[in-house]
Parts: sequence; C-alpha cells; structure tokens
Amino acid sequence: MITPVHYMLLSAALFIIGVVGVMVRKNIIIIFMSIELILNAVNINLVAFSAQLQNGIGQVFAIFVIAVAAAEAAVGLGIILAFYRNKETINIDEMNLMRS
Amino acid sequence: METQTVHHGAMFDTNELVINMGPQHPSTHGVLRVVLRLDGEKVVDCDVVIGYLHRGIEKLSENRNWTQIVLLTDRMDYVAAATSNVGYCETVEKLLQLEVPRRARYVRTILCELQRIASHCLWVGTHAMDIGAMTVFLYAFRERELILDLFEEFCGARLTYNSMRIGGLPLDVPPGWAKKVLEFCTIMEAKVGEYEELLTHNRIWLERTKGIGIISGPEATGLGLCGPALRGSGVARDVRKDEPYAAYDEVQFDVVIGTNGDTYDRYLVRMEEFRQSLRIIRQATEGIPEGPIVGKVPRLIKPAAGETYHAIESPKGELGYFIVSDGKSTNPYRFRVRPPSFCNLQGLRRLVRGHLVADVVALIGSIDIVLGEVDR
Amino acid sequence: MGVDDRKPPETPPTAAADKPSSQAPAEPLKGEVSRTDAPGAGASAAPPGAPRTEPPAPKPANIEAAVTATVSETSSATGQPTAPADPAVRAAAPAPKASGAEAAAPTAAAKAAPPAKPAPPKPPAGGAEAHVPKAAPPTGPPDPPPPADKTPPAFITTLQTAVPGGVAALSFWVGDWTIIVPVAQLLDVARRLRDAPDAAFDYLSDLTATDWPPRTEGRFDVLYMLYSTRHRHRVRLKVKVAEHQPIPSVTGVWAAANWLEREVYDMFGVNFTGHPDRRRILMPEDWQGFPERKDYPLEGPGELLMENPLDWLKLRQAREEAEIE
Amino acid sequence: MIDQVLIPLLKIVIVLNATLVAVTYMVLLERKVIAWAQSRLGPMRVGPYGVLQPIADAIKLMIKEDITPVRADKWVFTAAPIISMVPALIVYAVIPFGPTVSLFGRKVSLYITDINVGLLYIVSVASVGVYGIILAGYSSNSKYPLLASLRASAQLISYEVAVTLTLVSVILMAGSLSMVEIVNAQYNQHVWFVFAQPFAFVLVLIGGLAETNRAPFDLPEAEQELTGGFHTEYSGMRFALFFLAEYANMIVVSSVVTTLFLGGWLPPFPNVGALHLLYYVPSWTWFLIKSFLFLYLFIWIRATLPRYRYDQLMRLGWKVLIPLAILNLVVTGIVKVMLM
Amino acid sequence: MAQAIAFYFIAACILGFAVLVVTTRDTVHSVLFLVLDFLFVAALYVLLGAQFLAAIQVLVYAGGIVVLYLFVVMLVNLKRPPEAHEDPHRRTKLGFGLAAAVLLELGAIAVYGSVNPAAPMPATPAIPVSGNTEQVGWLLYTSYLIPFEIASMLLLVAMIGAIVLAKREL
Repeated sequence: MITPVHYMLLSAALFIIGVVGVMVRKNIIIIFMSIELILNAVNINLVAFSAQLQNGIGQVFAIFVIAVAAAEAAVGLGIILAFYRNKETINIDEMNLMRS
Repeated sequence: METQTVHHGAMFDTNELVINMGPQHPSTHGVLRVVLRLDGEKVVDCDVVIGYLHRGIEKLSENRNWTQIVLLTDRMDYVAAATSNVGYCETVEKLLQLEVPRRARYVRTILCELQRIASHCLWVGTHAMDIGAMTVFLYAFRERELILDLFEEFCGARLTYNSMRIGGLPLDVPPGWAKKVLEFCTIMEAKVGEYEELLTHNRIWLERTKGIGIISGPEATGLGLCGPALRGSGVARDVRKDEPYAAYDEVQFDVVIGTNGDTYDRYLVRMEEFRQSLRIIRQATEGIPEGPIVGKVPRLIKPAAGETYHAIESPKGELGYFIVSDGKSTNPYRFRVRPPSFCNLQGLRRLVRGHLVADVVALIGSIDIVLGEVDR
Repeated sequence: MGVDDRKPPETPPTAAADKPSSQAPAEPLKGEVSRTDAPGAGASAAPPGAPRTEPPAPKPANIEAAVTATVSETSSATGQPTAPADPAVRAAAPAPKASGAEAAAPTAAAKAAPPAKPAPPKPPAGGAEAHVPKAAPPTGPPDPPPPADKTPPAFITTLQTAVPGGVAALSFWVGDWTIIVPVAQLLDVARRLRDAPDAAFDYLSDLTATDWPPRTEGRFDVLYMLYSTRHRHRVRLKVKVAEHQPIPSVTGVWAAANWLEREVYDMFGVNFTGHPDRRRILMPEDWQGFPERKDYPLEGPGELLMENPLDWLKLRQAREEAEIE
Repeated sequence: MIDQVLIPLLKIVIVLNATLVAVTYMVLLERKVIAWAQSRLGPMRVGPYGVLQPIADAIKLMIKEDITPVRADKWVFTAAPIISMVPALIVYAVIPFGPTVSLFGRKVSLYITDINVGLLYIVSVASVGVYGIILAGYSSNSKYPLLASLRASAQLISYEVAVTLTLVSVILMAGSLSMVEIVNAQYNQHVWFVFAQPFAFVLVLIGGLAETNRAPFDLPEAEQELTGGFHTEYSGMRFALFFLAEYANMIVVSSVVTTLFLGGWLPPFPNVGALHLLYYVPSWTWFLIKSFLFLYLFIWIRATLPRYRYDQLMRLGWKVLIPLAILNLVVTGIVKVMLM
Repeated sequence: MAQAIAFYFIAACILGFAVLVVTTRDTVHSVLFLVLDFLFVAALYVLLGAQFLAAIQVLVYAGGIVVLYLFVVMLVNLKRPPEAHEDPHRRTKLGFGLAAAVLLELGAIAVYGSVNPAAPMPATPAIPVSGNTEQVGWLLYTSYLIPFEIASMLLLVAMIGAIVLAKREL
C-alpha cells in the first residue's frame, strides 16, 4: 500500500537532488533545471496530499507552482541570454558583476 | 555542403553564422555558391562564388574557326541557346558588314522570342518553386515542352540548337511550322493567364515578393543590371528597341517596365514579357517574307582586322559579344561574351543584404541566372 | 630538383618544364615577354596560344613547350629558360622553382606579384624587330581613324576640351566609336563621360581586355563598353596597359565594373588598383597564370594532369609531405 | 478479462496498423493528388496505377544505408525520429472513430479509450512531438538542420498557443474535454460546431497546417531554403520515421478537426428525422470520409500555395491568430453566459 | 499491488532521471533527461488521480518550459563549456552537507510519523462538481480566484521581462 509517506519520501529525495544540483553545478542552465526539479518535488508533495485529503486544493497550488516556474524560466533564461551575449559565459562563478 | 569548420553553435552568440548556400543546393539554380553571413536568419553580407562551371568558352572560341563557334555559344545560356547563336552571328555579320536576308531576320526574331518564352517559362517555374509554389513549375515546363518541340522540328535539337549560321539560317523553316507557332501562341496566351492566376494576386506570393530586394533605377544601371532585372526598376532599357537587330524594328511591341524595382516588379515585367513576346511572334510569323535565307557569305569567313561589340537582348538581358579579328586567321583573335547573367548576379550581393535567408532564394530566382552563362 | 609545393593543377608544368630546360638554350627573361628565336617556324602565323591548330608541329614537344609557357610575374628573378620548340609560344618563365623562391608559397607569390612588382624597365625587345612582319603575330587592331565624312559625336569633342589629353586617338570601325585613352586620364575621362549631360554614359555594358603579347609598351587593351540609357548611344574606351602597369579601377564610377574587372584580372592579370575586392573570380583562388593570355596554353595545365594520374598522385604526395614538414 | 485486456489490445493493434497503413497510403495519395493538380500522372509503375508504390517505398527506405554523421550526437540523433513518431501515434488512443457499438454480442467502443481530459491529452502529447524536430536539428551538427529546428520549435510553440486557445472555445461549447463527450454535445446541441464556431474552425485549420509543418507553413523542411530542413542529414528508415510522423500528424489533425467541428462519427444532419437513413451507414465511415476531406484539403493547399517566410509566419501566428483566438474565446464565453 | 509496482517504477525513474539531469555533462542531454523526468512526474500525477494536472504538466513543462530551455541551450552553445577547466564542482561540501541535513530531518519525520500516526483529517467541504478537471476549475475560479489573477499578472510581467531581457535593441 502506497501511503503519503512514500510520496513525501520521493518528493524529499527529488528535492535533495535538486538542491545538490543547484549547489554543485556551475552551468547556470543546469542550476535552473535543478530548480525545476525542486519545484516538481514540491508539486508531487502537494498533489499527494491533495489525493490524500480528497480535495483539489493541492492541485490548485501545484498549478500556481507551475505558473511560477514558467515565469521563472522565462525571466531566468532571458537573463542568461542577455548575460551570455555580453560575457560569453554561463558559468555562475563568473557572474560576479555586482561584487565590487 | 558543410565546409566551414565553425561549430554550429558558435553562431548565435554575438557573432554571425557563416552558411554555405551551394554549390549543391536545391535553389541556387546550378552550381552557384553563395556564402552567407547571417545574424539569426538575417543576411548581413554575402559573397557570391562562381566559376564552378567555367569551361573557358572564350579561350576555346579563339581556337575555333568562325563557324564552329556557333556551337560553343549554345553551351552558354543553355536555356535560350538560339538567342546566343543569334547574338554571335549578328556580331560576326557586323564585323563582316554582311547583309542578312529579311526572311532570315524574321525567323531569327521568331526563334529569339520563342527562346525568351522558353527561358521565362523555366524562370517562372523555378522562381515559384523556390518560393514554394510547386505547381507552377510543372505547368511552365509543360508549355516549355511545346517550344522545345517547335525547335526540334526546326533544327532537330531540343536544347543546344546550333541553329544559326553566319549570314542567315542553316535551313529554312519546315512547311507548316509557322502555323504551329501560331497555334502555340494561342495556347501560351491562355497558359500565361494560368500562371498569373496562381501567383499574381496570391497573398502569400505578394508578401514574399513585394518589397524584397528593392533597387532603384539609377543604382541598378550603375550596377550593370540588365534585362528584366533592370526594367523592373523602371529603366526602359531594351536592346530590341534601343538598338534594333534582326527584325525587331519591323514589329510592334512595348518595353515593359516596373515601378518599385522589387522582386514582384521583376516578376510582373517578365510575365508581361511573355505577352509581348507572343505579340512579336504573331507579327513576325504572319509577316514572314519569302526569299533567301542566307546572305552573300564568303566561303572562307575571315573578317578584316578590327573589333566590334554588338549586343542583343537575351531573355536575361543584354547579351553582348566583343569580337576581335586579326584579319589573317580563320578564327577570332579575341572572343568575349558579355553575359547578362553574370552582370545580374553581381547585383545579388547588393540585393540580399538585410533580407532573410528565404528571401535570398527568392532573389536568386528574381534575377534569373543560368550558371552556364555566368561561368562560360 | 625538388617538386615545389604547388597546388596539383600547376604541378605538371613544373615537372614537364625540366626536360626542355635541360636541353634548351637558356635565355634569361626579364619579366617581360620576349620572343624566342627560330623565326622561320613562325611562318604559320598561327596566333599565339594556339599550337593545336598547327598540324606539322610535333605533338609532345608542342605540349611541353606549351606547358612551359605558364605565365609568371616573378620571372624576372630567375634565369628561367624558355621553350624553343614552338615559336608561336613565347614562354615567360614559370614560377621560380630552382631558385631560392621555392620556399615561398606560390599562391602568395602569385597574389602579391602583380601589385608588388611594377613593370621593370623593358629591355629592348630584340625579337620583335627581327621578325618578318607578315609572320608576326598581330600587334593590335588597326584602330582605323574615322573616315573624313564621319564627324565624331558631340560628346567626344566636348570631352577633348574638358579633359585635356584624355583622347589619345579616335577610331571608328563598323559603326563603333572607340576612344583611346591614356591610363593616366582614364578616371577623369570615365567620370566626365558618366556625368557630362551630353554623354551620360551611366551604364557600363562590358569591361574586358585583349592580349597583344608583341606589344611591349602596352600589352593589354582594356576595353570599356559604355552605354547611355538616356541618349541611347554607345562608345568604347580603350586603354593600353603593360603587364604590371597599374590601371585605376573604375568601380568608383560604375559599380558594375567590380566583377568585370575581377574577371579581367583573373583572366589576364591586368593590374587594377583601387579595386575594392580584387580576387580571382572564375578560376580557383590559388590558380597560377592567367588563362586568357595568348601565351597560356589552350589545354591549360589542368588537362595534362589527366594524362598520367600517377604523376599527379606522386606530386600530391610530395606536396603533402612538404606541408607536414 | 476479454473486456479488460483482449479487446483494448486488439483495438490498439488495429488502430496502430491501420494508422501506419493509412500513413503510407497518405504519401501515395499526396503524390497522386498533387500529380493530378499538376497535370501529371504520379506514380504509375508499381502495381496498377501505382497502388503498391508505398510498399516499394517502404522496402527501399528500409534497405537503404542508415547514415549517422560522424560528428553527430549519436544517441540523440537516433532518438529524434522516434521521439517525433511516438507522440504522433499515441494520440490515436483518444480519437473516437465511432460510438460504442455492439459487435458479436459485445459492447465495443470504437475508440481505444475515452479519458476525461482527452483533448488536453492530445494537445499535450502533440506538444512533445516538437522535441523530435528540435533534437534532429541539434544532433545533426549541421547548419541547415539547426536553422530549421530553431524555426520549427518557434513555429510549433507559437501555433500551439493559438490552437490551444481556440480549442478552449470549443471546450466551452461542449462543456467537456472528453472527445466522445464533445461529439455527443454536437448531437445534443443539434449543431456541428463548425457552424457554431466558424472562426475557431478556420483558426484550428490554419494552426493545424502550421503545427504539422505543412505548406504553406512548411518552413522547417523548406527544401528550397534549407535543403532538407531538420532531416537533411537523415537517411533510410530514420528519415522514413520523420516522414511517417508528419503524415500521422496530418491524420491526427484532420481527425481532431473532424471530431471537434464536423461531429465526428455523426452522419450529416444527425437530428433530422428524414435523414435517419444515414444511420445505416457504419458510423466510422462518416468519420473517415470527413477526415479524408481534410487530408485532401491539406494536399490541395500544398499544391497551390507558395510558402510563407519565417517572420511572416510568426507575425501571422502572434499578431493574427492568437488575438483572434482570444477574441473568439471571449465572445463564446459571453454568448454562453447570456444563453444560460 | 499494481499501484505499488507502478509507484515504485515511476519513483525510481523520477529519481534516476533527476540524478542524470544533475550529473550529465552535456547540457542538451541534461535537458532531455529533464523532459523524461517531467513525463514521469506526470505519470505520477495520473497515479494520484490528478489527470488535469498531468496534462498541464506535460503541456506546460515538457512542451513549453523545457523547449525554452533547449532553445536557450542551443542559442548559448558554448565554445568553451563552463565546466571544462578547473574543478567542475563548486560548493560540493555545502551541497552534500545540506542534502545530508535534509535527509536527517526526513528520517526524523519518518520515525516520528511511524511512532504516532497522524490523526485522520477532517473532510473538506464538498465541491458541487465531480471529476478532477471540474474540481480544479471550480476551486480556481471560486476560492482561489485572486491568486489565480495574480498568477496571470505574474506571467504577464514575466513575459514582458523576458522580452526586454532577450531583445537586443528595443
């Protein structure tokens, strides 16, 4: 029998993978993708609870999360493109313009 | 196709993408190579590379005797070979100061205009095909076939005719040929309307051709564009009218000019030229005089030392021959062709700048080149 | 001698040139075309560059001789022997092989040569006057002056006053007017003809050249066929230039001249200066020699390659080895 | 057991095979129809009137050398045709070819499944198909395919927006996302939606042309511009997969349009008693006839029209189709509320 | 039983592809694994009875957002991959440390959860519609109307922002 705990564990594991990706990789596109993984982990959690609680609220929130993810991806990738055009790099460690 | 070693990704950063269009490309009409520098899909600059079909016809001609050269001229504009023949023969006749019988001049006119229609058929087909309308291609080739049949009946060949002799014609027109030509005119008139129905008012066609590759009249003149490419820009320059040869001074026709100098105008000019050509053919065929077909040609053709330039209006534009005779040998000392396609192709670089890749194709189509003539 | 690192199409001439050079009397050339001796054989009066039309000429010798006739601009440095076999073929020295110039990339040499080497002072062309005039290859078109009853068009007379010295001579033949223009006045004349309202030659129909090798003082006739779309008249300009003599490009006057001048440069090696994009146009970029010169063999060097593919392979191999080093 | 496993499996097998055969014969149909339009004969050699041509083509493509460019990304290069083929096929799971009929004493529905988000399923699965084209262009490591794939991805995404927005107004009319329910709604409302939503019909048709990369929107494979488009470097069976995917998508689009706008399996004038006779014709024939009309239209358009340019295509998508779709949606919504 | 098998299979795929997303060197491959990952997440949603969300996941995530990623990866194709030289990893210790911490916390929750199971949740107020899509729609347009509108504003702002950022010259 699959309980919400299973989903939670799956979600947590996905979350961890996402966090590790954000922390470890230098390629900013992969970092963005890791963030997407994190958001998905959250969504899994929300949908799992929605199913457990027999109401749609969790799914509604999942939809909001997807909307936010779409916005984030659009703006984030726009920034990457703009940055790449000027600096010819997508290495996050070289993105230190704001550092004095 | 892929000769640049630049990694394909390196393009979309701040730099430009260098892309080779041709020499093996479906829409460069032969072995033309256009090296495009693109910014996204926008053409920043281009370099037109030619010479892949260079056979040295000029050099070869300097080593053939005067009559043999007719055969070589077939191989230049192989879409309108008879026109090249006529141009060459007229130049030598000018050098020889030879009078050509009227009948021969009339037949030459008919042949030239048939060739113009054949060439324009091929042009409208390929041009429309380049822009994506493939049916016109098949339609135009259907009619071109009729012209080739007429030529086959006249001289036995369908592509490289070798159909002229210095001083006149190699042989008279076969009996009943004139009637067939007139029948063809009737058919063709309807078919031109058919092409126009498919294209002229088609919205997509308009969007693809209007405002593409605009060139003003003075600029086109300066660039040496010729033929419909020049007339599309509103310059009424037609060798047939300005420096009449063959029987063009005895027939009525209009010089068609455009107004905007864009691809659409060049298209319209050629479409109208179909009709004008048919008009000329009608008049010439109906008024074809009786008489000899060859003038008083010396047995050994050996023009006096001297040089001359003579131009005729080929379907692509001003086809000029510059021939030097040293007065001693039986071959020209210098044989030079002024190929209209070559001069028109020179304008391509000016035309494509700032347009998109898809327009390059449309523009190559709109200047109507034959690589056999460009490279010679 | 080592095979130099030329491109394949050029290699056979160098290889073939060895043989005649070993037996032929060496005659130093000075970057100029000079005539070989053996005038008697020239009686066939074939135009140069057309050895094929002479049936009696022994074929192999003919080919070799023809091959040696590859034109080079750098010939003045090397005492390269010419081929004596065929009198119709004057051989300028092929690109340096035995000399120290071996290391230099021939393509670069070919490219750099025309502008870098202005025509050296001409030696008295010994061969030219030694010839029987009848046997001599033509030295140029007669350029007959206009007959007395022909008055030149108005724009020519105004041109004569507007550009002093611009009209060196005037010619009329089978209905064509030709103005012979000195090189120095070319641009002035061109501008004047384009801009003057009575001339208005806004259209450059054609631009080409003719090679008259015997003429040392101005080997090439560069011809400008002009047309006016306004007055619908024509005129022809003729400029005589020597082999390396710079001639100003008229691209600034007529944009159409761009490719036409490129072609003339490609085919004749006429030294246009001020051209925005002077490259070869029809021939490959690394081609040696100028195909439409009269002393360039009709077969070109290229066809010889085909006769023995093994030679070609060997040469290519040698070149690749040289490149590796 | 039979109802649960055997019949669905059987249906899947039948639909898949029928689709593949239909797709191969689509190619023949296209060649024939275009040939007729161009006063030619088309394929005539293989079999009478060339009817066996697709089989010959298939054999030829199968035994052709399968070339992978040296510098291509091998895995992606192999996966790309599959990625474009699979969505085109699994979409058929929800297309209702007919209602539930009784066959050999059993109730059998003439569709594989009817899920409550059927239309959304089609749209979302179709949106995955774009990966095939993008990846093909990317992995070929060649410039023309890359340009084509960039074009394709931009084009498909833009038109997907327009089409999906338009579909919403149809959903609004039907009140359901299920394909079967949409057909039933047309029966219950006594009107084919093509008459209720003529704008939406035209928009979906245009968008469908664009989404299947058909003329005049066949930019990603515009051979006159980009040699072969995204499949320039493909040969043999992998090329065939792209080809099949394109035609399968065409059939999908015509099926969807048929279902949404032309009443799916319903005969003409389903509610007119006098024409009840038409119900004796098997329902799936109506479906096939209607779809065929659209396929014919697609081919006809291809034979007639020139090709749009990339920027004009995008302009059409964003500046014409999407605003019209939104307008249509708003109007539909207002009318619907007013009628309630 | 079948559900359990499906869950474990899907979960394994999700995690496996997620690991591949993070570890693969080639960015394009990484994006592809992300698509697969999202498709399996969609499958999981179907398993949980959220068909509408599954379709949205495929449509928006797989068909939209990731295509955007792929687009950018292709645009920003690097002459010099960012991780070619020097140490490709950064803050490895911190990353794995954080991961360990979360894992620890999870373990604690799991232990706690098994010790005292959660009380059954009170039933939520009934929604007057049935069916997954209808339910979500009802909620979105009733209780969560304002967040929904805000989300649409957010998307609009993001769209404009992206255009401003990506356009070379305005």
